[in-house]
Amino acid sequence: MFSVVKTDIRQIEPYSLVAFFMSEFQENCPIETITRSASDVVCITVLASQIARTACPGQFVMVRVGNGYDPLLRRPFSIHACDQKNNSISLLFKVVGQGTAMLAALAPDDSLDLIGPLGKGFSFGNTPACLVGGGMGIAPLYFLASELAARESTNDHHILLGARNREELAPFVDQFSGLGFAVQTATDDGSLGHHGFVPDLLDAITPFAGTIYTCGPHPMMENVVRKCSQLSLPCQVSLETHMACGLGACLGCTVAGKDGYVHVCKQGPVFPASEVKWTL
Amino acid sequence: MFSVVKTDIRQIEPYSLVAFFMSEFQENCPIETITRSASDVVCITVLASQIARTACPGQFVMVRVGNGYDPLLRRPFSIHACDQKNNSISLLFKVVGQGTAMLAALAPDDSLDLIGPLGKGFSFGNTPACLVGGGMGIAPLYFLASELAARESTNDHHILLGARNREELAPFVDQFSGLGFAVQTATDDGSLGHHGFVPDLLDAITPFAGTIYTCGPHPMMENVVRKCSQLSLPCQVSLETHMACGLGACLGCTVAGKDGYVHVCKQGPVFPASEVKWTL
Amino acid sequence: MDTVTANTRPDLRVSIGGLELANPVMTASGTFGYAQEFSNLLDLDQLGGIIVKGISLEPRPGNPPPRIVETACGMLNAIGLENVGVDRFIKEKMVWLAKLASPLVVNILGDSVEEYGEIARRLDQVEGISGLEINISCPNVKKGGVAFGTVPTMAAEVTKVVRRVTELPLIVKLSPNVTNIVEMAKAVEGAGADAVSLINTLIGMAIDAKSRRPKLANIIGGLSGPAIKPVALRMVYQVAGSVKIPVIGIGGISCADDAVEFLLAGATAIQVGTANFYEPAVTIQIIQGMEDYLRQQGETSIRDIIGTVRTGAEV
Amino acid sequence: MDTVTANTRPDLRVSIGGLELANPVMTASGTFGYAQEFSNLLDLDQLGGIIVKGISLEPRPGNPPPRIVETACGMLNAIGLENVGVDRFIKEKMVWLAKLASPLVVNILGDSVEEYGEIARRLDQVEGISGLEINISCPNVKKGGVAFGTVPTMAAEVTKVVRRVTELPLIVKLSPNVTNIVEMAKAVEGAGADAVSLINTLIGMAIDAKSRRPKLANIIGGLSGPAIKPVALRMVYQVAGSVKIPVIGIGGISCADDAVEFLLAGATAIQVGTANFYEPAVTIQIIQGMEDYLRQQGETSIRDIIGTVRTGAEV
Ligand SMILES: Cc1cc2nc3c(=O)[nH]c(=O)nc-3n(C[C@H](O)[C@H](O)[C@H](O)COP(=O)(O)OP(=O)(O)OC[C@H]3O[C@@H](n4cnc5c(N)ncnc54)[C@H](O)[C@@H]3O)c2cc1C
Ligand SMILES: Cc1cc2nc3c(=O)[nH]c(=O)nc-3n(C[C@H](O)[C@H](O)[C@H](O)COP(=O)(O)OP(=O)(O)OC[C@H]3O[C@@H](n4cnc5c(N)ncnc54)[C@H](O)[C@@H]3O)c2cc1C
Ligand SMILES: Cc1cc2nc3c(=O)[nH]c(=O)nc-3n(C[C@H](O)[C@H](O)[C@H](O)COP(=O)(O)O)c2cc1C
Ligand SMILES: Cc1cc2nc3c(=O)[nH]c(=O)nc-3n(C[C@H](O)[C@H](O)[C@H](O)COP(=O)(O)O)c2cc1C
Ligand code: FES
Ligand code: FES
Repeated sequence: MFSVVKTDIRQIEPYSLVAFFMSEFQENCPIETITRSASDVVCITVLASQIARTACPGQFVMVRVGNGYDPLLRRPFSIHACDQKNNSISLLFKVVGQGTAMLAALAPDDSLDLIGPLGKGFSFGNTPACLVGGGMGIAPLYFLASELAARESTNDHHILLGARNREELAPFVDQFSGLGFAVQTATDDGSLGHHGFVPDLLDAITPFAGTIYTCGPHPMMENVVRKCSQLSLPCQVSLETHMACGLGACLGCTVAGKDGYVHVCKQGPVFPASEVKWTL
Repeated sequence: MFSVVKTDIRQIEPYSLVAFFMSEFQENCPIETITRSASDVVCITVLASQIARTACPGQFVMVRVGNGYDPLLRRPFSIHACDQKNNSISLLFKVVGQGTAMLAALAPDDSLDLIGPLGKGFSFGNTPACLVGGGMGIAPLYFLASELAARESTNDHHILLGARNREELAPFVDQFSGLGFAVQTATDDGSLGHHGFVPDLLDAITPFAGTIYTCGPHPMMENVVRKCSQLSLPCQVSLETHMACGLGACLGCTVAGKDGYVHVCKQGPVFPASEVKWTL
Repeated sequence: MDTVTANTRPDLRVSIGGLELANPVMTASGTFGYAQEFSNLLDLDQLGGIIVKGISLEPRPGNPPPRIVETACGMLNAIGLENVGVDRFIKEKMVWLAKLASPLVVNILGDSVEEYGEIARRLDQVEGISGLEINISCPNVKKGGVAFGTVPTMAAEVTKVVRRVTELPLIVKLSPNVTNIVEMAKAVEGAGADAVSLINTLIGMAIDAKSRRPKLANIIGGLSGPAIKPVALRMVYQVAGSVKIPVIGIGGISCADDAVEFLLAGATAIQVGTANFYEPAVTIQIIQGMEDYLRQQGETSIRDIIGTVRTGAEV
Repeated sequence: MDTVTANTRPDLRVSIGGLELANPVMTASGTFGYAQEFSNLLDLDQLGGIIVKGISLEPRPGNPPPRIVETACGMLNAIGLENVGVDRFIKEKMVWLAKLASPLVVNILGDSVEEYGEIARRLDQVEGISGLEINISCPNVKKGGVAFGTVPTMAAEVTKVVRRVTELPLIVKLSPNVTNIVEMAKAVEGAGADAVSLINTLIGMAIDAKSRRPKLANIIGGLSGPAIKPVALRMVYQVAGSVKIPVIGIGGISCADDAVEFLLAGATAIQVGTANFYEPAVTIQIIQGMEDYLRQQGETSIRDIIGTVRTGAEV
């Protein structure tokens, strides 16, 4: 679990990577619990023994929505939490469209058809760690934080979380605090913590000599990456794109990399910030 | 309600008919109860005040299934029961495909988007009445039977019902008996009543000098119509076709009439058997 | 650009080759009957325009059943152009239709160039008709059944003949079943069309695996509905960039955002077809949704968004 | 006809111009990567055939993002034919692919007739390649960008050039964006194709109303998925009735009944595209479903149902 990747895997031809590091499963997963918060954020926990056994923080699953052809494509969601003892994983998402609305309407006797674990998750860099999450980008960071908490003292690390307002952010703060972390917060409206953006919080933790892990809206990540490059800090970013297959087959999930295109579903979703082309 | 049509309305140009006899409504109808029997037959009762107020036996509603584009078209269902006191109507249907499966999965806090009442229902002919129903074709006959029971002694009339087996037929028998009718039955497997087809039961009630009302699988109705024409009995049939609009606009719901095509949604679904072209 | 407050009612008026519409939302031919069928379910007078079922010279019985079948996010129809014929249309339908406030456009079809001309001639002076839409998807029986809508010179010929007999605004409705839709649009523009509307249905087929029979008695039929929207939008975009006359977008439009997509692609107005069947008041919802869209975008007039899709690096 | 009991395993074998398939179910080019991507999710050796992503002479980076967008019961893609080029394909992919039991067909594409010929030449003697599929939907840069797939003579020319350099079974994959698909099929048949496959994607477009930008960076893209099935089936039916070479049906196939529809319409085999994305094991389900279908229909061989759609009054 959460293996330390020693070789620079990006030197290896992407398709042979599959055979090396990953094995994905298609599982029909009974829903254990489904909760819906005031701010339209839904958390679904499903029994998924094969996926739970092999998932690493930062990886994702492709979820089939409904049984029909509308919506047609699976939806990608990061693994928010992974409970190997109970063979379950959790997904956390916001209702933003037809697919997420349909998932939000499911009940505990329904089941979810998942493919996963997919993609390349976070790799363990220099400690201490600093996790910088914005909005629903916080979802995958919780799995990462759990792994960190299981390995080392939570005092060493920084957790910086931001959202639009207290209502959205507070549940996350509770979650991370539950793992023993001190959490620093920022909200757009100032209703919780710093009144402003979460990358601002980075200033308060410097000098810092560890690894930054970030996930959130693209402009936020750009800000984080800018600061990291100024401070010469290693930074890992988790990217989002539209995906059709999640398997590296459709070549639809492209983003511009340092040299040429990269495919988020296979070479990512987590990348060293230096591998991605930014408009800084 | 259940008006006696005096003029031969088929002499009137079909489109002006609309303005004369019908006014349809689009209603968003909260589901009051939904029950599902062992044989995949579902009964949904909804609050539909405008439709309930104006519906006649034999008329139907067009039901929107889901909110998406798959399935795209509304599904036609006969009005199975109409409770004017409680402003409710009931639909009774069998799960045969995607649309009916989705409807069967609804719950009492959901609502149905209905357009109705649509089409031309049964017209009151000479008494006594003989209702001949097969399978789900029994659904609209229950509304007709309720109206009959409200007007005249139930002793005068004949109710002949058929289905594949006891499991399918028994609930209907209970319903019609509940109105005070004596019910004669036939099943394909002989598990209830006559071992054979429901039109066979017509032989037992002759001599008969009233009106036959029938709804069921096409071959069954053909059989009924054949017997009626042999006995020179007036017969009203309720037809099914694929429908896109239910409003007389798409011209998709054609069947061959005595002279030229007729449109089931507007000129029917109930026709004097003599107006329809049969391959007897 | 004027600033728009929440109270300002955006201006939805558009003009299609002499046809003045209160808003760009019309109903597509064959999907709205003779309008009366929908009169209990929406306020017809709010519509930008109404296009009635295709009318031929003689009454037509249409195709044998089954005539329609549902497909994934769409439907196939092979109605076979059933209609009462131009004379009965004028006598029986126009009395009622003439009372409507919305402009009425009559869709016409024929098996020969002469038939098109003759129908147009009979409709020309009829009170209450604001324009004609020529359906060129029909086969030309004199030319071996090749559809008028697939050969530019044939489409131009039909347009010219109709143009000669009427001053009414003339919309030519293009078939999408061609290699080069721009060529078709240019041909009818050159022949005097005041506008083009597109797309008519894509030719499709469905088979029932169990019975091994086509699901339509006619074997093939026309595909419509949300399934075809991407093809329609692409063709509207191509045509709007190549002709000077207004373009009317049709194909799978089911909500205000769909309609807006067509306007951004260059359409001056749109027609709603299949969606009328499953949501009879959809046109009214689209008109309302267009107003909301303009407010959100800070625009005062729908005309200011036509053709404004940002395809360059301008952002 | 032999009677079939529930235990008899129906015979699913078909032959496509020298290519012998254990069953008619193949994966469509561009939707199954280089097969390895799916190897954990289904047994590749059960497939009738595998068609890999289109290969060009030089590596291609493909189009800028966004490259895909979902539509009603379908999707648009503008991948831009990203691929590693023929030499790296042979060196890096074929080692693994050559070990598969299922016949492997390589989809090829070029910007000029010469390019097609050169790619075919390089693939001709490669161990493990059972056939070539020529993608003629690409624009011919020398002829001003007109797609090879829309002009019969150009399609024939490409076919002839490839035919000259290889003895491999040759499938030509037709584009649906034409007025007359039969003409295209006949042209490539005459030029030496062993089979035709159809359809490739329909050209479509989508716009984001809010940002007023096309949803694809490339503006237009190819429409695939259940939405296009009726168009594909119609074209397969038309072509199968007009050429003597085998036809491979493609377009929106998502379940066994869909596949059977294409066989009834005259296809000898089928390819599954977009459905692989949302249901990676769909091909295996289709093979199983075809067996069930044959049992239900009392048929012993899949070959006995090809082209048996009942269009007359025969019933
Ligand atoms: C690797 C990965 C991990 C993700 N993890 C999470 C997560 O943990 N929690 C969460 O809430 N969301 C996550 N997302 C985003 C999530 O996939 C989309 O919110 C979801 O697909 C929207 O589906 P919909 O049908 O509700 O919305 P649609 O109606 O399809 O679209 C609504 C909006 O969502 C955007 N969207 C649609 N599909 C995608 C997609 N595949 N990727 C990104 N945006 C999309 C659309 O552009 C549109 O703006 C992740 C995306 C990726 C690529
Ligand atoms: C006027 C009218 C009244 C009806 N009343 C009832 C009723 O009271 N109870 C009841 O159980 N059924 C009734 N039906 C039939 C009912 O409409 C279909 O069973 C239903 O539409 C099937 O939808 P589906 O999505 O589940 O099936 P699909 O997956 O669409 O198809 C499954 C099967 O149903 C058939 N079917 C689909 N649509 C229709 C349609 N519009 N009309 C007829 N058959 C269709 C298909 O051919 C197929 O064989 C009525 C039909 C009509 C025209
Ligand atoms: C049942 C039906 C009947 C139609 N009849 C006609 C017609 O008579 N004349 C015509 O030009 N188009 C006709 N059409 C095509 C529509 O006007 C429209 O061009 C097409 O359906 C695409 O739009 P949509 O996807 O919104 O339905 C018909 C379409 C349907 C579905
Ligand atoms: C993402 C994607 C990439 C494709 N790439 C190719 C390709 O490289 N070569 C080709 O001939 N067809 C390509 N196609 C077309 C498919 O092979 C197929 O013809 C089309 O998608 C229709 O089938 P479907 O509806 O089952 O997807 C591609 C399709 C998709 C969706
Ligand atoms: S989503 Fe298909 S290749 Fe990444
Ligand atoms: S269902 Fe549309 S006319 Fe009857």
